[in-house]
Amino acid sequence: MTETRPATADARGFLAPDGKGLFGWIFSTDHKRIGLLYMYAILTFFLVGVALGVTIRLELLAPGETIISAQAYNALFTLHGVIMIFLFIIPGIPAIFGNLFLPIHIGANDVAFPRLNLLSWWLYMTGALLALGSLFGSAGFPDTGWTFYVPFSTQTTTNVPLAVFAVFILGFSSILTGINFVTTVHRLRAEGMGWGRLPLFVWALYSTAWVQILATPMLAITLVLVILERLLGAGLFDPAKGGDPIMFQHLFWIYSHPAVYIMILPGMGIVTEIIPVFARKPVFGYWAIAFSSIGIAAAGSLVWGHHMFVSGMSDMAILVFSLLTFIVAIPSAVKVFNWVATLYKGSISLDPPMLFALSFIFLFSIGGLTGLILGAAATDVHVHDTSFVVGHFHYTMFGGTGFAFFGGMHYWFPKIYGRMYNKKIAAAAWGIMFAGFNMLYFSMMILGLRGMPRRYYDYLPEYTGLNVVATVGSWILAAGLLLMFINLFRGARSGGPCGANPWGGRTLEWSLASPPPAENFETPPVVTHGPYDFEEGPARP
Amino acid sequence: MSEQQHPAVPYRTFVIVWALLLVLTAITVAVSRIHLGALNIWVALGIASLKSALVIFFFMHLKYERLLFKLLLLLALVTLATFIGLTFFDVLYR
Amino acid sequence: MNPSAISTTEAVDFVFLYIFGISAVMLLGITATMIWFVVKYNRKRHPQPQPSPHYNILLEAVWTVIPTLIVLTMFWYGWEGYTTLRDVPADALEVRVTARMWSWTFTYPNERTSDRLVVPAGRAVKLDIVSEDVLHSFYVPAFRIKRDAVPGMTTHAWFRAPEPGSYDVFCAEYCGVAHSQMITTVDALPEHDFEEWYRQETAEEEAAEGEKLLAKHGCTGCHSLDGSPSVGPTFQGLFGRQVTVLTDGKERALTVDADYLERSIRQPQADLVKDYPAIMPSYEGKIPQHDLEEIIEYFRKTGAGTAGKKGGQELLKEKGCLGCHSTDGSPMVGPTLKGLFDRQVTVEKGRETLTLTAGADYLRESIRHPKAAIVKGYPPVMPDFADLPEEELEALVEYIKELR
Amino acid sequence: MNDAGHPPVHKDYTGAKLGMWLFLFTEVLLFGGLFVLYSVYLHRYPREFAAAAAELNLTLGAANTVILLTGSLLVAVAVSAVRLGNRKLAQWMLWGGVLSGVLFLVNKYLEWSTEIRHGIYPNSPVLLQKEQGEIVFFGLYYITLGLHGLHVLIGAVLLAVMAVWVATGAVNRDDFVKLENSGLYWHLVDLVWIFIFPLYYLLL
Ligand code: HEA
Ligand code: HEA
Ligand code: CUA
Ligand SMILES: [Cu+2]
Repeated sequence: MTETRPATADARGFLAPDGKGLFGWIFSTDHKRIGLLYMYAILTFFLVGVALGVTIRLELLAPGETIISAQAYNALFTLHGVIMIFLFIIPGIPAIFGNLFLPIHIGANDVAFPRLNLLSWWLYMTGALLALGSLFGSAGFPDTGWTFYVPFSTQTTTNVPLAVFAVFILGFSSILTGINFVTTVHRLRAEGMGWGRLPLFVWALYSTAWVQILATPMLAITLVLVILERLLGAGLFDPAKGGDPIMFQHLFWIYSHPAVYIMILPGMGIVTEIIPVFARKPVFGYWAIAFSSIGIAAAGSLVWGHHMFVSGMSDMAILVFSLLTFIVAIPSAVKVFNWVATLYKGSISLDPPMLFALSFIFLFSIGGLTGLILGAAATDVHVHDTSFVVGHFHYTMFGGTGFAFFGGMHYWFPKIYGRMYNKKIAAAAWGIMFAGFNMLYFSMMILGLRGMPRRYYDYLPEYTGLNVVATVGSWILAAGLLLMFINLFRGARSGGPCGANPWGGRTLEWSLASPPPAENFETPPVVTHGPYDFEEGPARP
Repeated sequence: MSEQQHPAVPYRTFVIVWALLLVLTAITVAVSRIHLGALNIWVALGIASLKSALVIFFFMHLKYERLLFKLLLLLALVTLATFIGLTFFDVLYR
Repeated sequence: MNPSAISTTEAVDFVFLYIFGISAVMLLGITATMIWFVVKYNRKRHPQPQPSPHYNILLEAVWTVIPTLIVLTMFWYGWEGYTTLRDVPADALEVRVTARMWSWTFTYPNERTSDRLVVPAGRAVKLDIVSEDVLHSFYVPAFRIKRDAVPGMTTHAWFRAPEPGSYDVFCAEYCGVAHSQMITTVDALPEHDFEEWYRQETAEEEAAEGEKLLAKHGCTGCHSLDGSPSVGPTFQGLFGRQVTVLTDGKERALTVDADYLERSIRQPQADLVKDYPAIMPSYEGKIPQHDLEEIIEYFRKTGAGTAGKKGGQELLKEKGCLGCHSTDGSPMVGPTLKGLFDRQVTVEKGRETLTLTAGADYLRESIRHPKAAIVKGYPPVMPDFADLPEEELEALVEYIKELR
Repeated sequence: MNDAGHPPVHKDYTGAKLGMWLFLFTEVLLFGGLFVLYSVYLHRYPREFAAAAAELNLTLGAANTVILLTGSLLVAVAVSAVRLGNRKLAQWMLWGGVLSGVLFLVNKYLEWSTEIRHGIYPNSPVLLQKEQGEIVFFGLYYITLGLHGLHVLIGAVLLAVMAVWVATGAVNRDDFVKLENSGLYWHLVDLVWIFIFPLYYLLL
C-alpha cells in the first residue's frame, strides 16, 4: 500500500505483491486485504469446527462409548460450539464480505478507521489462539457448553478462565468492527449515495453493527464476572452467598440472543444481493427489506428470555418474552415474501450463488418456523434442551447463515480473485450438501420431539435408528463440503479469467476491475442509480 | 478542516457547570440523610441523571453536536433501560 | 378451562399440532411459489425480465398484518397450554425431587425416599424440585414436562400418568460428565399397588416406632437419644459400644449386645454401668415380650459398629454415589465399588502418581476430599462430602468393605 | 485518518467523534451489566444493601466525587484552551486532570485498605458471616469500583499522553480531535462515578 498504481496496470489489483511479503498483508490497513486475512483465518477455524462436528456425530453413531470418553465428548461439543459461534459465524460475514465490499458498496476508499480495523483482526487472532490454547493446559478444555452456565462453569476443574477470556477478546474484536461500520456508513458514502441507494447488504451490516455495539459489552461483563467468580468467589451468582444463578442466564442471553441476529442479518443481506442479480429484477420492496433489518435488530434485543422458559424464571416474564419472540418473526417473514416476489417475471438463471440463495430461503424458513415452536411457551417446555433445539439452530445457522456465506463465496469469488471456478462442480457440491444437510438435521429434530436431550454422550437404545441416519447424513454433507472447497481452491489457482462483471450486477463493486485495485476508486465515484436498476443501462457487460 | 466545527466553549460556562455539579452533589448527600423510604433511591437517581446531563451536554459538548449524536445517545440509554426493565418482569414476579 | 381436566401431554401436543400445521402450509406455499417462479421465469424460457412494480404497499401490508395475526394466535395457544403446565390440580400428591450430580432422589410426604419416581396412575403428582449442586432439569418426555433444578430455590412441575407403566426421566440441563447417565423412570402403579408400596415400612418409620416404645415405657426420662448426658447412659450408638460395668461390685468390660440389653432392662442392677447411680427400676414382668424385642431391634439398628442409623446401601443411593459408581463391577463415571476394599489402586496425588491399598482410611479420605487423590483414568469430578456425619461415613466404609 | 494509503485530504472530525461516542456507548453498556445486577439485588435485599452501604466511608466517597468533577472541569477547559491557542493553560489543565485521577486512586487505595483490614473483601471469612444481601453488595461494590478504578487509570494515562502532545504540538488548535476524544473518555469515567456514588455510598 505504498505507491499508487493505475488500476489497469496490474491485473491482480489489491492482490498484487507490494514487495513486503507477508508483512504487506498482516500489517496492511487495506480493507480488502483485512477481509481476506479474516477469510483465511475464519475458514481454517471453520474446518476445525467441522471436523469436531463430524467427530460428535461419529460418537453418537451408537449408544454408549463409541470412539471417545464422556469427558472428551463434553469438551468436544463445547469447543465445536465456541469455534462455530465465536470464531466462524459471528465474525464470518461482516468481517470477510463486509470488510471486502462494504466500503466499495458505498463508494468509499476504505473504512472510517483502517488501523482499528487491523487491530480488530489481531484481536480476533489472539482470541482464537487463546481459545485453542486452552485445549492444551493440563486442566483440559472447558466442558461447559458454549453457554458457560453457572454454577457448573464456576465449579468445574477444567480450564474455563482461559477460554472465557478468549471469548472476551473476540467480543472486543467484534465491537471494533461494529463501530467501524456504523461510522463508515454514516460518514463515507460517496456523492449521490443516499440512504435509499445503499445496497441492502449494507443496510443489513449497518443493523448488525448496532447490535454488535450495544449487545456485545453485556457478554464482556458477563464473562468477566465468571472469571472473577472463579478467582475471588464474590458470590454474585452463588445462591449460598445471596447470588442468583438465573441472573447469569439473563446477562448471557441479553447478548447471545441478539447475537443470533448478528449471525443471520448479514446472511440475509447476501441473499438480498444475489437474488435480484440472478433474477434480473430490482429487489421487490426495497424499503420493506431495509426496515425489516432494522426491525429484526431492534425487536431481537427484546426476546432473550425465550431461552429460559424452564429455568425457574417467573411466569410473567415467560408471557412477555414469548409474545415478543413472536413479534420478531414478522420482519423475517416480510423478508421471505419480498425475496420470493422479486423472482416474479424475472429472468432467472440458476448459477451456483443463486442455488445457495434459494436453498437459503427454504432452509432458513424451516429453521425459523421451528423457532416458532420454541417460542411458544407450552411447546418449548417439551423440546427445550433436546435435539430439536440443536436441529433448529443448525438450520438457522448452517442452513441459513452458512448457506448464505457459501452463496456469497460463489458470488464474489470472481471479483476477489479475478477467476472463475467450475460452475458444474459447484452445483453438484451444492446438491450433495443440501441432501446431506437435511438428512442430518431433520433427523435430529425428530429425535428431539421424541425426547432425546442435547449434550448427551450416551442415549437410550430407542433413539439409535435416527442417530444413525443423522451420522450418515453428516458424511454426505462432509463429502459435499469437501468438494466445494476443492473446487473453489482450484478456481483460485487456475480458474479462467472472468472479467469485471460476470454476473451483470449493478452494485459498485462490479464497476471495478476484478480483483479491485488497491485504492478502489481512482476518482471518487458519483452515484446516479440505485443498486438494482437493471432496466436502465446495460444489463450485461 | 473541511467542515464546520462548533466554536470553542468559553471557560466561564464550564466553571458555572462545575459549580452547579458541586451544589447538586451537596444536595444529594443532604437528601440521602433524610429517610424517605423507597423515594430516596429515586431522588438520588434523579439528581444523578441531572448531573450526568450537565456533564454530557456541556463538558462533552453534546449540546453543540448535531442531532444524530443526541439520537444515538438516546438509543444507547433506551437500550440499557430496556434490558433492566425486561429483566424486572422476571425479578418482580418471581 | 378446568386445569385438571386436561393432561399436560394433551395441552402441549395441541399447541404443537397447531403451530406445525400452519408452518407446514406456509413452508409448502413458499417453496412451491419459489419453484414455480424459477421454472416459469427461467432464463432459457424467459430471456428478458418483464417490467413489474418494485413495490406494492398493499401487498406489504397484507403480508405484514396476516402473519402478525397468525403468530399472535400461536402465542396465545402457547401461553394457554403453558398455564395448564403450571396450574397444579388441588388433589395432587406432592413429591420432593432432589437433583444432584448425577442422580435423582424422590421424597414422599411420609419421608419415604426412592430413586425412582413411583406414582399412582391416574392421579396428579406435584413435584417440588431442588438441586444440591449445579443446574439440572427434570424432564419426562412422555408427559411433556421439564423444569430446571436450581440451587437455592424450589421449582415446580406437575403431571398425571394416564396409565400404569414406566416412563423415562432425563436430566435435560447439562451438568457435567455423567449428564447423560442422570436418568431414571417414572413408575406408575395402579392406585392400590401404589398405596401398598407407599405404606411399606421404611427404616425411619421403624426407628420412630422404637422411639415411641422407649417413650411409652418412660425410658427416655433418664436416657437421651441424642448423646447428651442424662441420669442414665445415652442410647445413642449403644449397641456395640464398649462399656465398663460393675457386676457384683467388680468392674468388667463388655460389648453391648442383645443379651446384655435384655438383662439390663429386666434386672438393671445386675450389670451397672460405672459412674451411674443404681436407680433404674426393674422392668421384669412390666414390659411385654413383643415390646422388648422391638426395643432391642431398635438398638441394634441404631447402634455403633453396625450399619449406623441408615444402612450403607441406603446411603449410597441417597447421597447419589450410585450415579457414578456401580456395585456390580461395571465401569461407570467413577470406579466400581465392588471389591474396592483392599484393592490396589493407582492414584494421582497432585503431580505424583502412586499405587496404594484402598484401606478404610483411604476410603474415608476419598469420600471426604475426593480431589486429593484421583484414581488414574477417571475425571476429577466427584464433589466433596466434607460435611458427611461421622456415623454415615463409617456406615459407608463398612458397607463398601462388604462389597467383595 | 491518513493511514488509508491516500494523502490526507481532510480529517473527518465528526467521523472520529462519532466513533468515540459509539465506543463510549459500549462502555456504558459494559457498566450497564453491573447496574442490571445492582438493581435486581437492590430490589431483593433493600435492607441488607442499606446496612452494608452504611459501612462505607461517605467522606472518602464524597471527596472522590468532588475530585472527579473537578478533574472533568479541568479537562473541559483544556479542550477549549487548545482551541483558543492557549497551550500553556491547556497543559496545566491536563496535568491537573492527571493529578485528579491520581488523587482519586490514592483515596480509593486508602478506602479499600481500611476495608480489607477490617476483613471485608470478596469471600473473606468476616464477610461470609454477614447476611446474604450484604455479601452480594460487597461483591458488586468491589467489582464495580474495581472496574471503574481501572478506567480512571486508563483515563489518567491518556490525559498524560495528551499533555505531552500538546507540549510537542502534535495536538494543536487545528488538530485537536485526539484531545477531544480523550476528554470524552475522561468525562465518561466521571459519569459512571456520578451514578456509583449515590448507589453505593448514599443508600439508607
Ligand atoms: C442464526 C441463528 C438463529 C436465528 C436466525 C434464530 C431465529 C429464531 N429463533 Fe433461535 N436459536 C439459535 C439460533 C437462531 N435462532 C440458537 C443458536 C439457539 C440455541 C442456543 C443454545 O441453547 O445453545 C436458538 C434457540 C432458540 C430458542 C430457545 C430454545 C430453547 O433452548 O428452549 C428459541 C425460543 O423461542 C428460538 C426462537 C427463534 C425464533 C422465533 C427465531 C425467529 O427469528 C425466526 C423467524 C423466521 C421465520 C418465522 C421463518 C421465515 C418466515 C416465513 C417462512 C414466513 C411465514 C412465517 C409466519 C407466518 C410467521 N431459538
Ligand atoms: C455455525 C454453526 C455451526 C455449524 C456450521 C455446525 C456444524 C455441525 N454441527 Fe454443530 N453445533 C453448533 C454450531 C454449529 N455446528 C453449536 C453452537 C452447538 C451447541 C454446542 C453446545 O451445546 O454448547 C452445536 C452442537 C452440535 C451437536 C450437538 C451436540 C450435543 O448436544 O450433544 C451436534 C451433534 O450432532 C453437532 C453436529 C454438527 C455437525 C455434524 C456439523 C456439520 O454440519 C459439519 C459439516 C461439515 C462437515 C460434515 C465436514 C466436511 C469437511 C471435512 C470432513 C474436512 C475436514 C478437513 C479438515 C479439518 C482439514 N453440532
Ligand atoms: Cu443433571 Cu444434567
Ligand atoms: Cu434466541
